[in-house]
Amino acid sequence: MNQGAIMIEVRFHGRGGQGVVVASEVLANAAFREGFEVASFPFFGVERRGAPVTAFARLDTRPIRLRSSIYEPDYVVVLDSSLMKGVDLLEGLKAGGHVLINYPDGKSLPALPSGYRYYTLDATSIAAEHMIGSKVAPIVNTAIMGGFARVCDLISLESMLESIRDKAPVKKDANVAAARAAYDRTKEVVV
Amino acid sequence: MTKSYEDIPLTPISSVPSTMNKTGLWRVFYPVVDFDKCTKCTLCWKFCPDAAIQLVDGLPVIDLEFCKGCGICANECPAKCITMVKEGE
Amino acid sequence: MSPTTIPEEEYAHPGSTGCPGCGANLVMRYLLKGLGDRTIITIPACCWAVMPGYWPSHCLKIPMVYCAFEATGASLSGIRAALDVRGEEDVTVVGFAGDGGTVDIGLQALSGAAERQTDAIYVMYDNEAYMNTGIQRSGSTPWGAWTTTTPVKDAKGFKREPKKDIMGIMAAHDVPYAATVSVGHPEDFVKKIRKAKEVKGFRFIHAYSPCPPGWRMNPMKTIEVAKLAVDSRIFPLYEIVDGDLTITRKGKGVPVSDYLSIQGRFSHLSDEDVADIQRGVDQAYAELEKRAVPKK
Amino acid sequence: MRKVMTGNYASAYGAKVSRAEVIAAYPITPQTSIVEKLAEFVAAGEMKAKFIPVESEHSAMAACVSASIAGARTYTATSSHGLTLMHEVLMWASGARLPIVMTNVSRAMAPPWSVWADHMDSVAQRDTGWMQFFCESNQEVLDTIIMAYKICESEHVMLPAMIIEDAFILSHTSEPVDVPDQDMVDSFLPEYDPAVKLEVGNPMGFGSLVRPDQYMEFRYKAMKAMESARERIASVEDEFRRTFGRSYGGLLDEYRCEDAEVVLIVAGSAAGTTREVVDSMRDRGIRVGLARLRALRPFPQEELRALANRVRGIAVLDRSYTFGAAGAFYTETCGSLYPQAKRPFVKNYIAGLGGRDITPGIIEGIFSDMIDATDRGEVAGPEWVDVAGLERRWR
Repeated sequence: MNQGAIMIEVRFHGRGGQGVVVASEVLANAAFREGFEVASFPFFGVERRGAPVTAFARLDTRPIRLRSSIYEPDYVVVLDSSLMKGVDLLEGLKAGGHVLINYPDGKSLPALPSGYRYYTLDATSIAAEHMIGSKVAPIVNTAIMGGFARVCDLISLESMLESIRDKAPVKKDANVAAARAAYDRTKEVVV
Repeated sequence: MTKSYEDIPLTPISSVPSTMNKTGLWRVFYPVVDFDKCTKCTLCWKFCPDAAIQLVDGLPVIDLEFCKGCGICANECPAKCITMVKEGE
Repeated sequence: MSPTTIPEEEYAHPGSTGCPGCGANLVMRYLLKGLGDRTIITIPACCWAVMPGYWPSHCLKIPMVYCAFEATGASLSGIRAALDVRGEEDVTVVGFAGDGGTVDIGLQALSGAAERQTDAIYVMYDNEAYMNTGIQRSGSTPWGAWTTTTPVKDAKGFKREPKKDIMGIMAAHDVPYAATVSVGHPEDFVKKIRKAKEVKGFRFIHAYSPCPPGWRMNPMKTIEVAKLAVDSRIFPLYEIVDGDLTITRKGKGVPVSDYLSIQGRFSHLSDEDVADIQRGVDQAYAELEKRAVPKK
Repeated sequence: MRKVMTGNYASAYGAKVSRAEVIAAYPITPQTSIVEKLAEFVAAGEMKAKFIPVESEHSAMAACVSASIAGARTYTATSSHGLTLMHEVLMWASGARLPIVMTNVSRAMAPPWSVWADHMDSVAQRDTGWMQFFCESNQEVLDTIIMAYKICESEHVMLPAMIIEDAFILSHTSEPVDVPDQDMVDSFLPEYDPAVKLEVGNPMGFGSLVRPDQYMEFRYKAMKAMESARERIASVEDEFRRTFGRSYGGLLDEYRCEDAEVVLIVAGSAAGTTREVVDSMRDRGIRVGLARLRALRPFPQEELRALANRVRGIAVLDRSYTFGAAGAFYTETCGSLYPQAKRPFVKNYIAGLGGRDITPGIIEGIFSDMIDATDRGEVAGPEWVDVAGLERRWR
C-alpha cells in the first residue's frame, strides 16, 4: 500500500440478525491486513431481529483519532434490498460515492439518483448455494464482503478472504468460497 | 488512644483476644457455686454464652473477670447449686 | 477428660460484647465446636458485627471478615473462589448472618450463592428481629410479636404477618443439606454441624437464637425459652438431606402458651390470639411430620 | 501481537494477561462481552482463575472484596446502573484497602433509559476512594488495566482502580490493539502477595469496629495513600513505557498545550476527536490545545495549576452534569485553580450526554466560543451544547 494519506468511511445497512456488525468487522480486519489503521463500530441501538440496523467502518493510512460517527461515507453497503423502501440509504453519501446492494440477479434496480456508482450482487443466492445460514434466511454478510473487495480497490480479495476465514464462526471454507464467488459476480449497474 | 496514624495498620485488622474487654464489669448479679452440691453435670459450662466457665476436674470455675451475670448457669443447674447474688452484697 | 457431651475445645474467647444471656454467642460457640479451626467466617452487619469488640479486639480463635449487610452469600463465593485458586479446598467457609440479614436484605445474595452451589455453610442465627439496631421487625419476626416498629397501641398493634419460611425457601433451592438447630440442644446442634461439614455444596443452618432484651425476657431464661420453643413445636428440630426431611427431636408437645408467656414481646396477646398461634403451630407441625421420611 | 478488537475484548485481555485470579461479574449492556470473553478464557483453561457468575453487581463487588481480602487478584466489569448499585461496596473496597481493578463501561443513567456513552455513572463514584482512569483508546484500556494492578498493589497505595471506557464508542468499536506477551507482563507485574490476608492459622478479624478516637487515623492513612498514588502512577507508567513502548501522559495528558492560548479539558474518547480539531485549528493558526483528563482520582491539581500559568482560557467539557452545580470536571478544575494567583478564565460546556455524538463541529464550536469568551472576559456558563430549542447550537 503506497497511496499517501487516505481515509475512507463505509456505512453498512441491514437488518438485525443479518450480521451487519460482523460485516463491518470483516472489513476492518481485511483493511488491517492491508496495512490500514481501522475502526469499525455499530450504531448500537436496542434493535432486535429484523429491525433496520447500521454499522460503520473507518480506514485510514494514519492512526485514527476521530471518535465521532460517520455522516458522509464514501461507500454504502446494503445487505438487504428490501431496506431500499423506507430507509434513506444514500443519506450523506459523498458525490461519486459507491453503493453495493445485495440484489437478485435478473431483476433490474428501481430508479436511483444519479451522481453515485451502483453495484449489485446476488449475495442471497450465493449464500444459499454455499449453504450459509438456512434456506429461508441465508447469511449474506460474508458474500457481500467478497463483493466489496471487487468494488473497493484498496482491499485485495486475498485480505478479505483471510479476514472472513478469521471471523466466520463456522463453515469457514464455505464462507470463503461464497465471498470468492461473490467477487466474480459483482457488477456495476448504470442507472 | 492511638499514638500516631503511623502506628496503625492500613485497615482495622484485629488480633488481640477479646479478653482485653473485662465484661465482668457489666455484672449486677454474680454466680456463686455450692461445690458440695455440684454433680459435675457440665450443663453450666455448656450453656455459658461467654465461655466464662472452665471445667477443672469436672467442676465449674467461673471467671468473674468476664462473667456478665446472665444467670443461665443458675437457671439450668439441675442440682440448683448455683445462686445469683447481687454485686456488693 | 471431663464427660462433656459436646467438644470441650473452645474457639471463642471470653470478653465478647454480646448482651448477657445472648443466644447468638452460643450459636457461634456450638458452631465452631462442630467445625474446628480450619474455618473462615464472614459476617455482615448484625449483632455479631459488634460482638468481637472494638478494634483491635477479636473474640474468635479463627479468622473472620466483615462484609456488607446484604452480601453474605456473595462474600462466601468470593472467599471460596480465592481459597480454591490456591488449592485450600479443605477449609470450611461459613457465612454467619442474622435473620434480617438473611431473610430480608441478604436474601438475594443468599439465593445466588445457593443456586451457584457455592461450597460453604450459611448460618442464620434467628433472634426474630433487627436486634442490633434496637428491635425492629424483620421478615423473620413471628405473628403476634411486639417490636419497636410493630408497636402495641391497641390489642391489634402487634406484627400481623407470619414469619418468613426460610427453610422452605432453602429447600426450594435444592441445597444438599439444610437443618434447624437450637441453642437449647447443643448435642443435636453440634452433630448437625459435623454432618454439614462433610457435605459438599451449599449448606444452610437455621439456628434458633433467643435475645433477652429483644424478647423482653430475663437473660437467665435463654436456654429455657429455647427448649420450650422445641417442646411446644414452635421451632421444630429437623434436617433435610438431599431432599429427605427427618425430624431429629420430637418436642414434648407442651402448649405454646408456656413458650409465649415467659416473653414480654407476647404479653399483649389475648387468649384467642394464643389459641390462633396454637392452631397454626399444630398445623405446621402436622405438615412437617407428613413431609418427614419414615425412619427405617 | 497487534490484532483488531473491541474495547471490551481489550478489557478482557487486560485482565487475562494480568492473571486475575477471581472474577465475579454480572451482565449489563454494554459490558457483557467483557465477561463473556473472560468466562470463555476460564472455561478453556486459558486463565487459571475462578469465575463467579453472581446474581447482581452488588454481589460482584462484594465477592471481589472478600476474595481480595483472602489474597486473590480480582477483576470485575460493569456499567451505569450496575456501577451505582455497587456504590456501597466500592466504599468497602477502598476502606478495606484492596487493590481491586474494575472496568466501567461508562454509560448514561436512567431515566430516561439510555445505553449510550455518558460519564454520569463514573462521576457519581468520585468520592468512593477509587482511582479513576478515563481511556481514549482500546489500547489504553488494556494497558491501563495492567498498570492499574501494579499501582494498586503497591504497599504505599493499596487502593482499588476503575478503568473507564466510553460505552460503544470504545466498548464496541473494533480497532487494532497490541496484546503484550505474557512473559513480558509477568516480569512487569509480579504475583499479588499481600502481607496479611484472610487465611486459616491466622485468627484475625478483618474490618473491625473502630471508635471515634481511632477512625480518623484510618481515613488519614487512606488519604496519604491516594496522594502517594500520584507518584506511583507516574513511575509505573514510566516503567511501562520503557517495557512496552507506550505511555499515556500521566494524570493530565497534554497535547499541543505548550504555546496554547486556550485549552480544552476533556476525558475519554472525545479526546481523540479533539486532537483532530486541535490539529485542524492549528493549521489555521489558532493556538488551541487539549488537556485530556486521564484521572479523575487522584485529580491532577498540580498539573492543572502548571497549565493555568501558561494559558488564557480553559474550556472544560463535561459528559455528565451535577444538577444544582455544574459539570464535575469543571468544579474540580476551578477548585484546583482557586488557591493560586494566576487564574485563567474557565468555562464549562456540557455535551455528549446519553450517547449524543461529540462531533468535530461541536469541539471547534467550543474552542471558538472559549476564545471569544476569553477575549471578552465573560465566561458565564455552564453552556449546554447541542440541545434542541436552545438559541446557540453547535453540531
